[in-house]
Amino acid sequence: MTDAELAAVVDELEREPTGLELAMYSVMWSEHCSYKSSRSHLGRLPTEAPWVLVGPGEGAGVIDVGDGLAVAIRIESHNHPSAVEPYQGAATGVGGIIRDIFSMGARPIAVMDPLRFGPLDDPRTRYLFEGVVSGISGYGNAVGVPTVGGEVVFDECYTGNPLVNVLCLGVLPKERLVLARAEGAGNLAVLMGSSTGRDGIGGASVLASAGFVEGSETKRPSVQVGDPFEEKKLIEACLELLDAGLAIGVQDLGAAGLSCAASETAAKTGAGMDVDAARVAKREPGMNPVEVLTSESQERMLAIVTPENLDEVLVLCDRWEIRASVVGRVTDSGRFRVYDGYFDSVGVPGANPLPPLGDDPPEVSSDREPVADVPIGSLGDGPLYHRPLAPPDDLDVRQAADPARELFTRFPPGTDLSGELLDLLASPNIADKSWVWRQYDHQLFLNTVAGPGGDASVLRLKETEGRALALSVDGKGRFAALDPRVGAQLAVLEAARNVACSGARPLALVNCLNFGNPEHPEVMWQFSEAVDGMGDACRALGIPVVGGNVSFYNESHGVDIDPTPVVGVIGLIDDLVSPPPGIALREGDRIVLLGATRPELGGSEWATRHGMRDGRPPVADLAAARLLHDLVAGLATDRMVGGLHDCSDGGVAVALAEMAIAGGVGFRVAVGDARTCFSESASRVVLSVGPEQVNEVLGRASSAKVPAMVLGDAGGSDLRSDGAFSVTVEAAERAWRDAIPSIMTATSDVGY
Amino acid sequence: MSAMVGIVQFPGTNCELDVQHAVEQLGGSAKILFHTEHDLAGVDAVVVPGGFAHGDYLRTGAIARFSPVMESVAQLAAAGGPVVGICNGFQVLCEAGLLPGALQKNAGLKFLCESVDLRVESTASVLTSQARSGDVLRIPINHFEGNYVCSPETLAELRGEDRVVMRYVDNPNGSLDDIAGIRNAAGNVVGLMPHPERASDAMLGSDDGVVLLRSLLAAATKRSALLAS
Amino acid sequence: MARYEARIDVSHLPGILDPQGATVERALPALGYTNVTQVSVGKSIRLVVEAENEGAARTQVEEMCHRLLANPVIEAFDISLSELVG
Amino acid sequence: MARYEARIDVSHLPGILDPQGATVERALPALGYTNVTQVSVGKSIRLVVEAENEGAARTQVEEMCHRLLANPVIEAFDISLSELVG
Ligand SMILES: Nc1ncnc2c1ncn2[C@@H]1O[C@H](COP(=O)(O)OP(=O)(O)O)[C@@H](O)[C@H]1O
Ligand SMILES: [Mg+2]
Repeated sequence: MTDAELAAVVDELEREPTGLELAMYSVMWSEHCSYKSSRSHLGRLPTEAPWVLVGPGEGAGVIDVGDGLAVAIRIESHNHPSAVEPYQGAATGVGGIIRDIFSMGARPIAVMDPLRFGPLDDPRTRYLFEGVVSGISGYGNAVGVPTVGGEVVFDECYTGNPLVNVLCLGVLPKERLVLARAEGAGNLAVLMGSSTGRDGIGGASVLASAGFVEGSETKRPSVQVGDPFEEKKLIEACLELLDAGLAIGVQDLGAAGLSCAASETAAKTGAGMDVDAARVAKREPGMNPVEVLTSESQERMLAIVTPENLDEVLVLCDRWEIRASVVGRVTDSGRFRVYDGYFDSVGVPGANPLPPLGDDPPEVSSDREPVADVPIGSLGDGPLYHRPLAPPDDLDVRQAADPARELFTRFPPGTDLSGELLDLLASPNIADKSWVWRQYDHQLFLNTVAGPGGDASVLRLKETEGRALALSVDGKGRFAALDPRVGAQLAVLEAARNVACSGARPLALVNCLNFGNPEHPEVMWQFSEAVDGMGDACRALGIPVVGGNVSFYNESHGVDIDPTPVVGVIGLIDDLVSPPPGIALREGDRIVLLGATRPELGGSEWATRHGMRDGRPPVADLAAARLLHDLVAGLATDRMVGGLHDCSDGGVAVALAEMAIAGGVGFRVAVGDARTCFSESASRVVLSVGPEQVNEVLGRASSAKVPAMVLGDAGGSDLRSDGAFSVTVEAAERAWRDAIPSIMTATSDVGY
Repeated sequence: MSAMVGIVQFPGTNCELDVQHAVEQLGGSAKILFHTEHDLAGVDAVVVPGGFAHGDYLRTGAIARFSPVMESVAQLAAAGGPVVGICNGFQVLCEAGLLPGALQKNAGLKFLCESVDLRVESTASVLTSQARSGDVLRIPINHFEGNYVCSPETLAELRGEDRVVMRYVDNPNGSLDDIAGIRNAAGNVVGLMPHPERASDAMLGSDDGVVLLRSLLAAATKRSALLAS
Repeated sequence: MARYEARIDVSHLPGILDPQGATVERALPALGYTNVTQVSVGKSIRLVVEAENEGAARTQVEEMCHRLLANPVIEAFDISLSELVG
Repeated sequence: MARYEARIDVSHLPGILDPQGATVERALPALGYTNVTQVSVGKSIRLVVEAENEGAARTQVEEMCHRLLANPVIEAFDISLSELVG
C-alpha cells in the first residue's frame, strides 16, 4: 500500500486503521482486487445486448440462450501462482473459476484453458507445462467438470512468466439466477466448505500485484493446495441450496478471502455486515483475525440465509459432508465490522461462545469491541489510477521491418518448401495438442459434440430442443506486441471465426487481459490500445463483452511479456440435428479458400521460426470479417461443406495439412509461393466441398461479397501444392503428431 | 412396469446422470441411489458409475466401499442380481471384494481420456449377453487408474473360466493381459474401465456402447420378471 | 488412556508392478543418477490413536490397515508406533 | 563401492492442506474408529543407491529429493539410510 493510499484510509476512517483494517484495505485495494490501473479503461468496451442478463461486475456474465435456459461464463488468470507451483497453481485456478460459476446458481459444465509457456527446449518450461496440465487434469477431472478445449502457445516472452488462464461455463434455468447479495438485517452468513488455514495469506496482493522473481522463497508460504473433492461436494450442496430456495445468495471466497466475500455481498445492497472471526473453523490453532479474514484457503463459500432456514441449511450441508457454520450477520449499519468472539453458534450476537476446540479463548471476546469497523463500501471502492501511457520506443523500428520481403529473398518462387511445411507442423505451437487434452476429461455430461482438436468446441444443451453452444478461446500475443490494437482485434476475429465454423452465431465474449507492469507507461499504452481494439472488433461483430479479468505484472527480471489479450467467444447453434462438419478433408471434394490472402508474415509462426519477430501484424478488416463469419456459419449450418477449417497459425498450407491429417486424405492444390503458403492473413477459411455443391458455395460467397477461390482437389496420399511442396500425409501426420510427445517423453528430466 | 436400474452416487461420483440419461434414452428407467441408503427397494439392477468417489483419496474406491449402500449392493450381487461397475465403479467393486484384483495407476502415469477399441471376449455376462464374442467396440476410456492387476492364480482363474469380458485391442494403460473388464463366476457382476454411456449416441461420435447397455437392461428386465413371478 | 503416533508404510507387494516407481527409475539417469535401482513409491500414513496401551494401539492400527489403509491384493504394510507424551 | 537402501518419507509441510488425510480422518468414525486424529497421507519412496560411503549416498539422495522426489514448495522429506550387505 502506498502512502497516498494509506492517507486515503485514514481520511475514510477519520482515525488510524487497526492492524486488521490495514490488512483488509491493503488486499482489497491491491491491483488484483481493485482494478485500480485498468478500471478507467474498461468502460470503453461494449457490454450490452438484448440477451445479456448479467454483464461485467458480477461473479460471471450471464446470457439468455432461449428455452428458459441461461449460460454463465467467466475467465480468470492464475499466472503467478502457477509460476510458483504449477500443479497447485493451475488446480486452484480451475477451482476458483468454477466457484464463480456455481455461485450464480449455474451448474458448471465446461472449462477451457488458454495456456502460454516459454519454448519447450528449456527444462524449467517442460516442468511448468507438465505441472500445469496435470494440475488442470487432476482438479478438473476430479471435480467433475470437463475441459472441452483450450490453447497452448510457446513463446520466449513467457519463459519467466507463464500464463494460465481458465474459463468456465455453466448452465442454469433462468429463474435460478442469483446474485451474491446480502439483504435483510438479521440474516446470517454461513461459511461452507474447507477450514481456514494460513495458506494463501496475502496471496492476491502478493502474487498477482507484484512482479514475479524466479525462485523467490518468500512467496512460498502462500501456496494453496486444491481439494477438488471438497469443491465437488460444494457444487452439489450449493445448487441444492439454491434449488430449495434456502439461500438468498451465495458468494465464493476468492482473492482477499472472507473480507472480500462478506463485505462485497453486503456492500452491493447498502446493508452492513458483522463477522465473527472466532466462529470461523480454523485449520491451525492460534490464527489471529488478520489471518482469518485475509486467508485465501480454497473451497469455501459464503451463503446468506434467513435464521428460519438455518437448520435446514445445516442439515443439507451435513448430508454432503461439508462443514458449515454461522460466521456473520447482516446488519443495517452500513459498516463492515469484525469481532473476535461475538456470536453463538446460531448467530445470536452478544453471546460469549466457547472457542473452537484447540484454540485459546480470544483475548477480546468479552469486551465485544470490533477489531475492525469500516464503512462497508469503502473496501470495494479502491483508488483509481490514470497511469501515464506511452508507446514503446522501439515500436516504429519493429513495425518498419518486413519479414515477407526477407523471407521471399531466402525462399524465392520455385523453392521446395516441403521441409518448411514439415518444420511448421512440428512446431509445438502448431503441432497436435492431444498430449494435453487427452489428459482432460472432455466428455462428461454427454454434451461434447465436438471436443478439442477442431476449431470451436461444440456442446449440446440436452435440456433444450436441439440447441448447442460453440466455444473458442484465442489470443495473439505476437501480433499484439507489434500492434496491440490490431492484435486484440485479431484475437476477437479468430475466436469468432472458429465459432462461425461450427455454424453458430456469436452471443458474447469474455476476456483475460494479460499484461506486464502497469507502472511502465508502455504497458499501459498497450493495455489501452488493446481495450480499444477489442471494443472495436466486438462492436463490429455485434458481440457484447460480459466479463473479464485483468492480470498485470506479468514480467520477469524487469522484462514485460508481450501484451496478451485472450478472449473466449461463445456462440449459439439454434438447431443441431447432427454433428457440425468438422475439419476433415473428404476424398473427391474440391477445396475452396474463402477470404483474401496478402503477403502478411509479420508476427507469423513461419517468420518467428526464422528468428524474425518484427513487422506489422495482418490487417484486421472488421467489416470483411463479419461478412465471412455470416457466410461460413450459413454454409456450416446448411451442411454445404464436407469439412471446413479456420486458417490461422502457419497459414493456408498448415490449415490444409491439418485437414488432410484429420481426413486421412491428401490434396493437390496451387497456393502460390512461400509468402502465400504461410501468410497469416486474417479472416480466411478453407472448405472441403462436394463437386456438385461448388457452384452454389461460390455463388453464395459472391453474393456475400467474400472472396473465394478454388484451390484444387482432395484425394491421394500426398499433400501437394504445385511448385511449392509435396509430402506424404503420413510424413505430415508424423511430424505433427509426434512433436510434443517426443519432447515430453524423451526429456523426462522434469524436477522441482 | 419396466425394470428399474439403480445408479449409486457417492460424494465425488460424477457419471451418475450420464448413465441415467443413456439408460432412459434406450427406454429404460433409472434412479439415483445416494450412498447412505440401505434399501435398494424396487431396483432390479445396479450400476456403480464413474467419477471420483471420496476424491479417490487414499486409493480409488477404498472409502466408498464402506458406504451403507454397498452392503445392499453386495446382497443383490449374491442373490444373482445384475451389478455393473463402470470405471470408478469397477474400482469400487474390486475394493469391495465383489470382483478380484485391483486397478493401479496407468503405466504412463497420465490420465487418459480417449476412445479405444475393445474386443468382446465373453458374452456370458449381464453386460455382454447381446454382443458377439470377437466384436470390436469403440468406447471412450477416462481414467488415471485403469491398469488392472491381480495375482497369477487369479489371472489363471479369470482366463480359465472365461471371465475376461473385454480386452483392449491396443493396451492404453499397461493393464495385465490387456484386461478392460471382468466378471464374477456367475456373470451377474461385471466391472469395466471404459464408459459405454459415453458411446451411446451417434451425436457424440459412437453408439457402440448401446449393445452393452441393452444387455444390462435385458438382465434387469429378466430379474424384475423373476421377482414378480 | 495413552496416545500413540503410528507411522504406516504402505508398499507394493513383491511381484506387483509399481508404475510410479518404474517411472521415477526411468527418469533418474537423465538427471545424471545412473547408480540408483529398485525404486518403489508407496504411501506413508501418519495418525494419532488413543488406546489403553501399545498392544491395543497396534492391534487397532493393524485392523485399520487390513480393512482400509492398505489393499491386501496389491499392498503390504509396516507399522511403527511411538507413545506421545504430554 | 557400497550399496545403501534409502527410505524417504515425504510429508506435507506444516500449514499446507492435506485433503487425503482429512478425508480419511472423516471416514474413520463410520468404520467404528472414533479415537483416531491427525491423519496425514504422504509418500514413502524406497530405492537402492551405490556410493563410496554413507555420506556420499546421503548427499545424493538429498539432492534427488530436492530435484525430483519431493516438491519443496509444499513437501518436507526425511531420509533414512541403511547399508546393504552382500
Ligand atoms: N490447453 C488445451 N486444452 C484443451 N484443448 C486444447 C488445448 N490447447 C489446444 N487445444 C485444442 O486443440 C485444438 C487446436 O488448438 P489451436 O491450434 O489453438 O486451434 P486454433 O488455431 O483453431 O485456435 C483446439 O480444438 C483446442 O481446443
Ligand atoms: Mg481454429
